[in-house]
Amino acid sequence: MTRKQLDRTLLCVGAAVAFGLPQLIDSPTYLQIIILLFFYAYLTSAWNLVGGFAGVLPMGHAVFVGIGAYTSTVLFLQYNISPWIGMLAGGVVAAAIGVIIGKPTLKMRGAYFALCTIAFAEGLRVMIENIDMLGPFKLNGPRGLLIPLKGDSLAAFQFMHKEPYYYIILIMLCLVLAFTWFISRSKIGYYLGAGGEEPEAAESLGVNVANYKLLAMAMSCFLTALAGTFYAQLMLYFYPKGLLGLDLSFEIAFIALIGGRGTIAGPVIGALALRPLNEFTRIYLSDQLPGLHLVIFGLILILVMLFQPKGLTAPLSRIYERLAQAITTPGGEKS
Amino acid sequence: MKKASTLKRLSIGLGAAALTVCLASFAFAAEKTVKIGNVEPLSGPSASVGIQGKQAREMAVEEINAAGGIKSLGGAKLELVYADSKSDPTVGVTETERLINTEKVHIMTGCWNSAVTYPATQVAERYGVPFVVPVAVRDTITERGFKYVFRIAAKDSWWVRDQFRFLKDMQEEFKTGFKTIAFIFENGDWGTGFAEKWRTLAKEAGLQIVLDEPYPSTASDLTPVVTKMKTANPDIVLLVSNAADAILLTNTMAELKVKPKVVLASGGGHADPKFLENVGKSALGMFDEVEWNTDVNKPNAKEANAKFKAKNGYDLAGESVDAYVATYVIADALERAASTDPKKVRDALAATNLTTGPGMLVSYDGVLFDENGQNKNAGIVIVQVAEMNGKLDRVTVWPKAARRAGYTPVFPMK
Amino acid sequence: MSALYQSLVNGTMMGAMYGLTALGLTLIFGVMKVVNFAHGSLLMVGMFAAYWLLKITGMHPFLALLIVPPLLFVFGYYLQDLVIKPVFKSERGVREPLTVIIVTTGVWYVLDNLALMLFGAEYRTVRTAISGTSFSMGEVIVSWPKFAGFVVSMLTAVGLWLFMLKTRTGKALRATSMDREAANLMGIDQYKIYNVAFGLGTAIAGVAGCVIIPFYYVYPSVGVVFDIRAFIIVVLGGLGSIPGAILGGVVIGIIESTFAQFMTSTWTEAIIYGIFLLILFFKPSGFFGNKQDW
Amino acid sequence: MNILEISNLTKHFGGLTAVNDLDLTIKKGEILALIGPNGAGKSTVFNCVAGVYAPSVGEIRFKGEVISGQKPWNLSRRGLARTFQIVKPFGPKTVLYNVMVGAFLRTNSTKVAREKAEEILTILHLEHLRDRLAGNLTIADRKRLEIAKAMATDPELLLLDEVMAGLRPTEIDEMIGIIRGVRDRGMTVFVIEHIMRAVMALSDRVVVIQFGSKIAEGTPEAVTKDENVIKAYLGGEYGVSGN
Repeated sequence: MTRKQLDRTLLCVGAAVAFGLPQLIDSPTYLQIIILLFFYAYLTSAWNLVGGFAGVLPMGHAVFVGIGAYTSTVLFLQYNISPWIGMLAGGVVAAAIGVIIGKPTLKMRGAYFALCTIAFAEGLRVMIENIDMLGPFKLNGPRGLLIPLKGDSLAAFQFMHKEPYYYIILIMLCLVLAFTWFISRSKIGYYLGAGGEEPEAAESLGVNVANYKLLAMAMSCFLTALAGTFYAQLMLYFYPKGLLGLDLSFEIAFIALIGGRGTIAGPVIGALALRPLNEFTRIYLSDQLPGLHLVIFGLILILVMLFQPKGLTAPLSRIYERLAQAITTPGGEKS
Repeated sequence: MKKASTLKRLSIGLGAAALTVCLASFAFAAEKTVKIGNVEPLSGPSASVGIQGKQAREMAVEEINAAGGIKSLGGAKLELVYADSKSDPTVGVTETERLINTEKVHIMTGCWNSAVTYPATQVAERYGVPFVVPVAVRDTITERGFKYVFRIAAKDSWWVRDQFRFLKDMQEEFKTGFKTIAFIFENGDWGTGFAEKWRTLAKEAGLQIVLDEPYPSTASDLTPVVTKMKTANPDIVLLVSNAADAILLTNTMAELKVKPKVVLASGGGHADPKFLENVGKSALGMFDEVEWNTDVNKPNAKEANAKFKAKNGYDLAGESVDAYVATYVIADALERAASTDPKKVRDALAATNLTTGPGMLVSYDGVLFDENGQNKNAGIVIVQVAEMNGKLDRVTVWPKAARRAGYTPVFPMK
Repeated sequence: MSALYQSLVNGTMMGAMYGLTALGLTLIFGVMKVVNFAHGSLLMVGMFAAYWLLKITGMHPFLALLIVPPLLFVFGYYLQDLVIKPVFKSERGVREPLTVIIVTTGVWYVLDNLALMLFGAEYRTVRTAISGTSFSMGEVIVSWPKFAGFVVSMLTAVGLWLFMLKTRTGKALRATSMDREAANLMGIDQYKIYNVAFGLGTAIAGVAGCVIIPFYYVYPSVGVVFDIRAFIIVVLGGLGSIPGAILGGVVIGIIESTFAQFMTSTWTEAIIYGIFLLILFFKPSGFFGNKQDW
Repeated sequence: MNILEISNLTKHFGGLTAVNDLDLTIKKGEILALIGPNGAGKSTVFNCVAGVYAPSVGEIRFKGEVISGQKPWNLSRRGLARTFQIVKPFGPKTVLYNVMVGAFLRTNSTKVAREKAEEILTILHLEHLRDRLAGNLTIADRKRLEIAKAMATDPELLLLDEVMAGLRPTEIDEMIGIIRGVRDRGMTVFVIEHIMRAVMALSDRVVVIQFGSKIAEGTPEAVTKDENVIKAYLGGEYGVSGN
């Protein structure tokens, strides 16, 4: 077996397992946990376009999840527009806002950019909490929006069982992974990587760094907002403090950093590492000693950063390389 | 309780079939349990209330189990299975699904935050698992035509209605007339919900609204709000506050010597067991609307409170009493259903008419659900903070029938 | 009119204390170029330390100022030495120590939730000798605890400024903040200086804890209340600038207090974020910031 | 034909005049060296040409068109590339990646960019370092990488900013060979250099500036005999850099 064949086989096996999983798991709880895992992996992949490839550290990305959720839900509740269309609308709104906010801030150094995004996210949350009606749109202030139960309906993006949600987010995740894979291998990816590393040098090689960063921001915000609609339809309820708060923003960044910033697999590996940890420590420890699960979460975060500052993807891919070398036929293909 | 569940988990973890068989044979005789899923904020901003609710439920479950469990189920014991919502609806929904599907709880209760309870009850409804909501006051929780959702406490429109009834009654009784009113409320789900209804009721009562002020409940300084209150100089101030901001607001008002004729709070932070300890005499004279008060004239109220205080170091509060009552309501329904089948439990809950027993330490006569699952009887009392025998106390003043014997309210407050 | 004076006075006093909460953050950033996300948690530790000290001994809060900050200094010194330094070392040569930011966030989670485990979630206040007392200046009522907080904040800022200017350690701190490599070459142990900076930043959080506790309350996640505001203040004043932190704090305090007289206080919060973003767009280095830092 | 024409170039920084009324032309296919003592304004001239600074006064024409004040990324598209005195590799990326960034200027295809980059790596004897991280290279290799990145953009004019600094004598010889090779591929080369040996060996023509003004111009041999030049360099640099 050559290396390429091995990679492909593994990818196929992975995909088969992912697509077959709901047949094996009949517990909606575990399915929900996996759905949220995919949801986080998706968000982190979208984040990665800016936070990984373009080399800045956005710490307020939940805002764009919120914009997606609000846009599609308002359109659905007030104008009866299918959330599928609202999803795209939300993506466009988020991309536009991302560009407006990114234009002045993307020039900044990392710490400043991080603080800016936090302030923007918090500012927007506070504003939405103050606004009942935004022009003709009912945002309902701090109470948030509830999507009424419509039963199983593909057009209304609502299902009584978990499987459809599972497949929707799985496909979204696959698409976003393919997209980031494609970007990372294209001119845009190279230009983003160069601009994030040494902007001056990149500019001298013909890269309009600011524009490429804005492009990354627009793509990232667009994709992030799509997940916002998904979230709204999955939960059928959201409110500003929960959706736009810093917890979600921070978790996205953590997953990326623990998985490996700027790598394709990083978001998935990060989500695989953190989400179950997050869920199971909460499930099994929170009734024993409130807070203990978050202490453990924090400690793991510190330990990973101490021993694998580039994230878990780096050591895992080293292990994989070694294994692959042992398995594949030598000389089959130059690796 | 906790030990039992850990042991059980351990046995599963080891996969010791023999042990399971052994336990099962015991279980048949006496160890049958009914699992109650309980989603509460055990960490995060509302953890303090969540933990109080947990303690109250534990006390009720201990009492029920000590008294022989659910007799119609062969003395089955109640077992509480907790999940932490962190006050986050996403987590609340996920945890509700987990408790129902994985922990196989027979009945659900929680979640304190309206924002969490709202979607979590929707989950329970979808799976057809009864959900007893002790407190989460948002009206709409029991206004969606759900079959499996029951609420013990009053909903917020009732709270607001009673606040204005109280104001009217007291003005008549003490022959005063007020003209202006101010609303100060936390800018969350709860506060904004109250304020919306205040506006209409104030208009109906012919009161002029001189200040309508939401504030962020995580504010580090409420002096600006109190300064505004001082400028507006209202006769009546209505408040909705969480724990920390209630303390801050009361202290700041004392500091800036703002003294409206009536200050009426809406429970929550003002009813927190630690509130009086933290504000001292600054709270003297203020009124507070609560589900429950320690001086309520009911059998078991004093005993239960003493027991709770001995254990946890503070008094029972409205929220914890509701949690306590809810546990007794659940036990009562199980007893009558003589089954853990969710449909039967649901029907038994719907037919609840609980008027006696240790759980009924509430101010009202009994728990009786309407067709939406709202407790029709849920009542509210209004207390005044007063100095009794040199100690600050919360004295029930309204409804007049429930007023503590021998106490004359100070109205307007001085 | 009196409401306006009242707001100005109150805003200035609160603002100085906000500045104090931001001072440690700005100091640590100035020297280490790291945004310390655990800063709010350090403030929480300071508040709990002050709380327990005052609660148990019943001493005057001014006296606590002599005890809490040194304790916090030691705590911060070793926190940096044992937890943050190793990450720093592994990130040598990386343009921006973003991993360190994440580590400080981990520290935040650990500290906040350890406090939750140890002390429970409830809100705690302690009535000290000065709690609830006030004096009048014409129509304006001034709260003693806040006035004391204002004075202590100013003294701390001036003290820190003099320390940076006059002492050997202070000079070493400044040298490191200007140019790590050069300072290293001059024989300054970069990591030891980081320890000192972190210790000092934490000690200042301890000072803040002592002045806030007589009129505020403490609970495990109280840091978040001050955290975001401290971030805004340091950016406003210029990351790394001591006078900038105090000025930024006072500006925020006054906006918060006076604007609330014309609109609801929830909107003031939004306005503060708005002003913050405007500053970033038009003068990202803040009042006194160093342009190269952003 | 002149590929670059600088006329009356003046650049102020606050009160300081870094470049004063400078005229300079480079013919196509030429190697021109700009020399001068430290602080003479050489890098400022470079940065004005490369679009980092807009000139205060004066005009810069590239291939006959005015380019003063153009952004760097537009200039490189027109065929002007530069290296940095303090090298700026994309540290955590591979050598190949670094060069591909340059190659992407003329193509949108990753495949074409890779082939182009590999070709240039071969020319610069860097192909064995292809998969190494740029941040881990030696100084000499980093300098070569810097040239490789610039060359990958297919420039007509290459600005080299002290690419010899910090190199050992053998490495300098190698670098001289590389730059000659670059010229032989049809590029015009404009260098700033301190190492006089390299200047003598490389350049067709030398321009000497001091305090921002031109003091001499001509063949390397003529310039070294110029009295003003000797005076300007007196105090060591000429002597030292001769070794």
